[in-house]
Amino acid sequence: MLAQQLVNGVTLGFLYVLIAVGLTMVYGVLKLLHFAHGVIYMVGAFAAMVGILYLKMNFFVAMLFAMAVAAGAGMLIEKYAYRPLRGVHPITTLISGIGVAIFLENLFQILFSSEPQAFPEAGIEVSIMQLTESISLTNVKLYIIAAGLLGLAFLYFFLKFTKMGIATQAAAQDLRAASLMGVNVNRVVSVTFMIGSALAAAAGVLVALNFNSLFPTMGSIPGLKAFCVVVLGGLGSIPGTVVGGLILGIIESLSDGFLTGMIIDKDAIAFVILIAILLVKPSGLFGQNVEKV
Amino acid sequence: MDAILNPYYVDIVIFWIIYILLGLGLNLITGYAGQVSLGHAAFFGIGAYSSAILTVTYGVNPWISMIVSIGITFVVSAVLGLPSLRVREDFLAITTLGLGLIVQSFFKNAAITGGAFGIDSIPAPSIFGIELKNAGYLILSTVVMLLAIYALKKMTGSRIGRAWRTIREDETMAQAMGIHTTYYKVLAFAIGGAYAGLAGSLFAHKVSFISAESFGFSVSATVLSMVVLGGLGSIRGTIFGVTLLYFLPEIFRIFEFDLIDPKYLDIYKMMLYGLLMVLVMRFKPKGLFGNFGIKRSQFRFFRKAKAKEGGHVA
Amino acid sequence: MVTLLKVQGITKQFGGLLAVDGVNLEVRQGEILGLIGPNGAGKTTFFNILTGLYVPDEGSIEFEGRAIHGLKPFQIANCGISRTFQNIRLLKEETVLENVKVGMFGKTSSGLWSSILGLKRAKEEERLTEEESLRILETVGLKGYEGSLAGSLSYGNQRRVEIARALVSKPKLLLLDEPTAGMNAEEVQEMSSLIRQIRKNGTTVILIEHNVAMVVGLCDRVAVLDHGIKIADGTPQEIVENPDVIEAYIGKEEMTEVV
Amino acid sequence: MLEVEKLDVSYGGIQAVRGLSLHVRKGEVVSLIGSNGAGKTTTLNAICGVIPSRGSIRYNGKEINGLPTHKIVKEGIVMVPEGRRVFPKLTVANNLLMGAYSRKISKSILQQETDFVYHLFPRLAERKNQLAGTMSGGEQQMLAIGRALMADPKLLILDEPSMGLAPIVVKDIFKTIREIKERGMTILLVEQNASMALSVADRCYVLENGEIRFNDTADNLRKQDIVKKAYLGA
Amino acid sequence: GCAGGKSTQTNSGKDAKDGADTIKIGWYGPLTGPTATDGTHSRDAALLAVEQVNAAGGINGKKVELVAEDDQGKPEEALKAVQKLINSDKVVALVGGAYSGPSKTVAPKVQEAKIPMVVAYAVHPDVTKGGDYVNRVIYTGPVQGKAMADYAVNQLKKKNFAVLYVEIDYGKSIYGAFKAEVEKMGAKVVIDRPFKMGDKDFSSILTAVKAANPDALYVVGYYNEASAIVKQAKELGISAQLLGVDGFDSPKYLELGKSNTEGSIFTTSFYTSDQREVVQKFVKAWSAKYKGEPDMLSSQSYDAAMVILEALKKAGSDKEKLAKAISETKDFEGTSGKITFGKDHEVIKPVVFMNVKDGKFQYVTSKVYQ
Ligand SMILES: Nc1ncnc2c1ncn2[C@@H]1O[C@H](COP(=O)(O)OP(=O)(O)OP(=O)(O)O)[C@@H](O)[C@H]1O
Ligand SMILES: Nc1ncnc2c1ncn2[C@@H]1O[C@H](COP(=O)(O)OP(=O)(O)OP(=O)(O)O)[C@@H](O)[C@H]1O
Ligand SMILES: [Mg+2]
Ligand SMILES: [Mg+2]
Repeated sequence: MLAQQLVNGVTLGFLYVLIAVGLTMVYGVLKLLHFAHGVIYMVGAFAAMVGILYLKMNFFVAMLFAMAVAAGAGMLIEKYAYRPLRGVHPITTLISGIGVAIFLENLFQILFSSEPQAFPEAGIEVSIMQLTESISLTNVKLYIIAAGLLGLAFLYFFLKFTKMGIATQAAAQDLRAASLMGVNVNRVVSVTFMIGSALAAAAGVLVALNFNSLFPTMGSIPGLKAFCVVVLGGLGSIPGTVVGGLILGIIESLSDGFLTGMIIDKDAIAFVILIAILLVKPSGLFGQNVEKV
Repeated sequence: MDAILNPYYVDIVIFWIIYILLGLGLNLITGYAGQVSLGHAAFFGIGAYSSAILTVTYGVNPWISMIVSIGITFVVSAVLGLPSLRVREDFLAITTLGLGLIVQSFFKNAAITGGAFGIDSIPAPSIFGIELKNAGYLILSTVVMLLAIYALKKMTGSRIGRAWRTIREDETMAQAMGIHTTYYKVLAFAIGGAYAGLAGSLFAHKVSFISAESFGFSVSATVLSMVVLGGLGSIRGTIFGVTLLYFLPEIFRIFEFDLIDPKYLDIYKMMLYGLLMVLVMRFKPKGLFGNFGIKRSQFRFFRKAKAKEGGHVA
Repeated sequence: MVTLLKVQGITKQFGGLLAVDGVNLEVRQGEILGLIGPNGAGKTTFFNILTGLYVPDEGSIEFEGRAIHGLKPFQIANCGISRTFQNIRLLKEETVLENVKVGMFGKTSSGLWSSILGLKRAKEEERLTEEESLRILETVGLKGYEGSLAGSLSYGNQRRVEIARALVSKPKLLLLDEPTAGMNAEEVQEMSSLIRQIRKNGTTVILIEHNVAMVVGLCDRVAVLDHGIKIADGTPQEIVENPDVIEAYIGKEEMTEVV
Repeated sequence: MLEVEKLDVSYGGIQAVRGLSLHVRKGEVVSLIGSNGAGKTTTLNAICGVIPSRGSIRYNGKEINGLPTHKIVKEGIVMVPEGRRVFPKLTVANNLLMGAYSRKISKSILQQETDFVYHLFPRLAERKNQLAGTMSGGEQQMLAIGRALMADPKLLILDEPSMGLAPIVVKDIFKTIREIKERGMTILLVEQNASMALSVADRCYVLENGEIRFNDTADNLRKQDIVKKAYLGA
Repeated sequence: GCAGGKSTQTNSGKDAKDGADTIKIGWYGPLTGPTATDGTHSRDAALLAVEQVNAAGGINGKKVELVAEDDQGKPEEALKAVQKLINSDKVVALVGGAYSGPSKTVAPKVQEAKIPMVVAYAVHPDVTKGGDYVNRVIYTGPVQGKAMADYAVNQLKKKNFAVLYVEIDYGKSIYGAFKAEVEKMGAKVVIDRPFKMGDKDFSSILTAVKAANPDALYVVGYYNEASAIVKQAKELGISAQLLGVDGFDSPKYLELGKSNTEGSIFTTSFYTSDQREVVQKFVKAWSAKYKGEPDMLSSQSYDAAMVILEALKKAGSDKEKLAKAISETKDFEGTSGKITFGKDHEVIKPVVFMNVKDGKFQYVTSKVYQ
């Protein structure tokens, strides 16, 4: 049973990683308290549903479509809700993001009702894979793990090796200096948002497929968990995101599997872990803390 | 007197006062001391549960339970605040959010809080044997609110207020200026928490039934929005922000709108709510009565500078 | 003269880098001590250690005979050591006066209750703080600026606010980290006389400066750091003639200009 | 090359620069001096489009007032800002890379230019992989200048490059400025160290209270009494 | 206080008398927030009931008007909503369309104001404890728990149960009664785990369940989580018989759980294929007005409103008489069964057992439990 629980934990962990990858871009790198990440994740899932149901796309086209829609949504949110707030206290971004989240969640309730819906048939059948006699896994979960790894690899490459990636970090640290280097700061931030949002959408689609359900408020808890993962790992650290997600997933699985009569439930445990780790390592597992006086 | 006052309107005002108290406490923590908190509902809940447990389980007089629960939240907020304050400042939003979830989860599972069943039949305080209801409770809440506002004004105008503002802007510098930053941060958490505890106590005795659902993240987020909308670091702002966001939904209840499909009325209401938050932030980023400094943030670009008259002689 | 500050074997390492390496230093009551050295020599780090912002890896610091290493920054500040920052750190959105008042924090003591209840003592203290701050602002040449927002001042004037804030508590020891950075020659002279004035009022000063002429003209004694190591310590004249110092810091041609 | 006419800048109602006009010819080193708060930084910021201003700023005949900063940089105007503003959490090497952001150049040229900067400031070469934010003030100043050079500026604007630098480094930096000048780069320099400034500058503007008090060639100014007293410390 | 109670009473008493040509009935429940769907269905059902009565000529010539208020699923909002309904709208009776927390909060106030209320689907035992003005048309949690225990042990011959219950009073109270009953009958619960509404991933809990090797898995919760649980249970290869509660009773359960729901058995009070006339009429009217099929909550709310309307016909709008008439409801043909209120103001009606067969809900059997 322990082995199966670990497998559960790892898959759950990668699910968190997948959701958190996009947030690593916006929150981890740009340091933007982007509370609407969960909403974009939801928008992505619905876009895929619309794509499959109404535009008759196949699953992979729908996935790309969802990523494109989410990228657009992310860009618009950044442009209209966050950009005017640059230079003001970050908390305003937080509030604006909460506002966007409330707005979109309710808009989607009008468009699609607040009821959970099944993810449309898209030719992806869930099949069960028996790893050993007592350990099993589904193919969709494998896709999630693969997508998580892929997203991370992409992010790593972008931040480490592309000029745009480095410019993103520079802009996050000093907008004015970045623009004095010839960086079109607005564009860089926009692109970062688009990538982050597209990744969120990919997560939304896969998770909706995995659980066969999507609904307008589906993003709120995953959004919070993603924050948890990003902070736990240390802002903007890619190994941190993986380790953070896995820690969360495994501990949640094990506590679900072996502990009963807990005074604190699963979602809260994630935060107990988070706070405990931050107390020991205030900048997160892989975060660096540089402040020179 | 109760006959004259429609209990519905009285209740509206009482819950408004409760939100103002919550807002004032949060404004102290976030607006004055600069410690972003997304877990304010936890302290609200601790106040409510303390009052409820003391009166229902231990049969303590409601007046005493109210006072004791302020004390309890003061201490508990300080203790709970401590670990969150040790972490990096930009993580505070997340750790306090977590703190809120942990505390709520405790309410939901612990035996002493009645677990999933909550606590009911919480008595209201009484004077000369008469239970304070509608009007009486209204007067009590109003007096409490005025005292709270007065105390906050005095505190923030003093040297302690100065210490808080310095910490808010630059902790390292504050330390070098001789300010015991941890102490003052914890103090802000404790006092802000006590305000929330007071609000919780008023809430419990008013509603008479409490359960964990009333103290969730959405309350924290709503109060934070109210405070930020009104303007961090401004008492007037808090009152205004609370009033705006609190009465917006209430207006939908008081007046009837024929124009929109009633089926979606409540959803439109929430959309408007969200939109309003975005718009106010966009056009008045410092809040409607904002007084909160531009933080040494990474995103300082076009700073709109305002200088008071009488400066620039050079 | 009485020893005010005694630093022994202070060492601080960042990663593999020894930023301050076994520095011994004695500062006497009432003197102006210059601290010079190439960029990255560890001067600011040394200040950060003195004020408790960094904890030294090794070594001890005694201030007025009392060990202060390991104390928290605010405790050290309240012992009577105040400082300015090389990278200006002001409350940019508050007035100049408010900024200076912050410096008085350790000198006042009224608590929560006396503030809430509006006790006389709290009011009295507040009045005193205000008076003192205005007086100091005049001393540093910022009279008339008290109502301006600190962030709206020019660089040089912001430095003056920093100094005023450090001075207002009448510290026993004042640490100035490049106070004249960004000032022109005339202003440097004003700053020199201001520092002399400060010393006259009984405050001991340690001054980090790159303006060698000013250091020579102002300081009683100069210590030189290089790569975290104290390479020289003596009168200004000895220092500027020390070949190591010339080599590491001043440069041969500049010597002629300075002397 | 650069012509500024009737420049006005105000911060929320307070005018920091009034009707300022100046010009810089190709290949010249022009210096701006003035006491604290005179408006030097403000002027430079206005030229780079960092703060909005009224008046005309022409660069090679083209009006650039109103263009966003990054476009101005693409035109070849590059500034080393006051207070250095290096990217604290990027390594030294990446800071330099950012300097070359708007240029499309091959890896080998990039390497060459980086090596040139390392040659100018060997300290930077030693600290290639250190995060810029942990460097000492002077080291950061070197990095800021190096970073600007990486952008291959046509017009280099320096705001107090010697601030916080050890004398020996100041000397180096002015030597470098002279070197770049000799290579034909145009430089607009704000500097408190007036004697140094006058030693490299061809011409000089003296600013007071947001206005040009007078301007002249460096040689002539050196002889003026007011300048001597106020800026040369004599 | 005495002063408050009295004056309110006279006040509203007077108003009701000169209340012109309409009779107002109040409804409160969640129209926004996480449980908005349920609340909306409940309100729609109450509205349907009122419209049907009006279409049939109203009550003694007077039209009935339903005033609905959102409680956002929060106790304090419910309090305000009910205060408004009572004091501003002067309703003569209330349909409680909210979950337990809000219902529990307002019940004492309603009792105090002496306004009759019929609770549609809140199951917390305390809701009706306050006095004689509050009745409930749904049986409390323990009834369902007992019923399922009886059926599972005696009919299905199951011995080892795994129980997953939602961590709110609904889940806890049903599970509590189930466990007691099962143990009384000599069977046992081998593993139990709480879960939260909104949980999605149950793989770890289910792995533990699988290890305990039960012969039946009783899920006490709503269709959302239930459908996820059946799906993931199948994916983990759990073959135990799935048992459930009325929270399953929604077409969504089938939609989200897909073929994994096949064979699950649950208790409820209402099923659309019930051939009784009331039910068929209700189903028809509902699909005509709102599309789709009504669910259990809609049926409960419809019945709650109908019980009030029926009593209004008999007793008129005097609140005291009305309350009495409601409490005396006997063998009323509701969509959720024949409704009778017991002494404790709780409903007595049969518990219905349903299963899923060929992707559809099917009636199995029904039985009255007390
Ligand atoms: N952000 C701002 N907001 C308001 N006023 C400002 C701002 N920045 C500068 N000022 C004002 O504009 C005037 C010119 O400032 P500027 O920074 O250009 O001076 P400077 O010549 O560069 O001085 P320094 O040598 O000290 O750097 C000053 O009076 C200053 O107070
Ligand atoms: N927090 C830190 N982390 C890593 N390295 C640091 C840190 N603080 C300082 N350093 C390094 O320690 C050395 C000394 O720095 P310090 O700031 O003390 O120099 P300084 O003597 O003040 O130089 P300057 O005259 O240029 O200001 C520098 O090489 C710097 O890079
Ligand atoms: Mg230094
Ligand atoms: Mg300047």
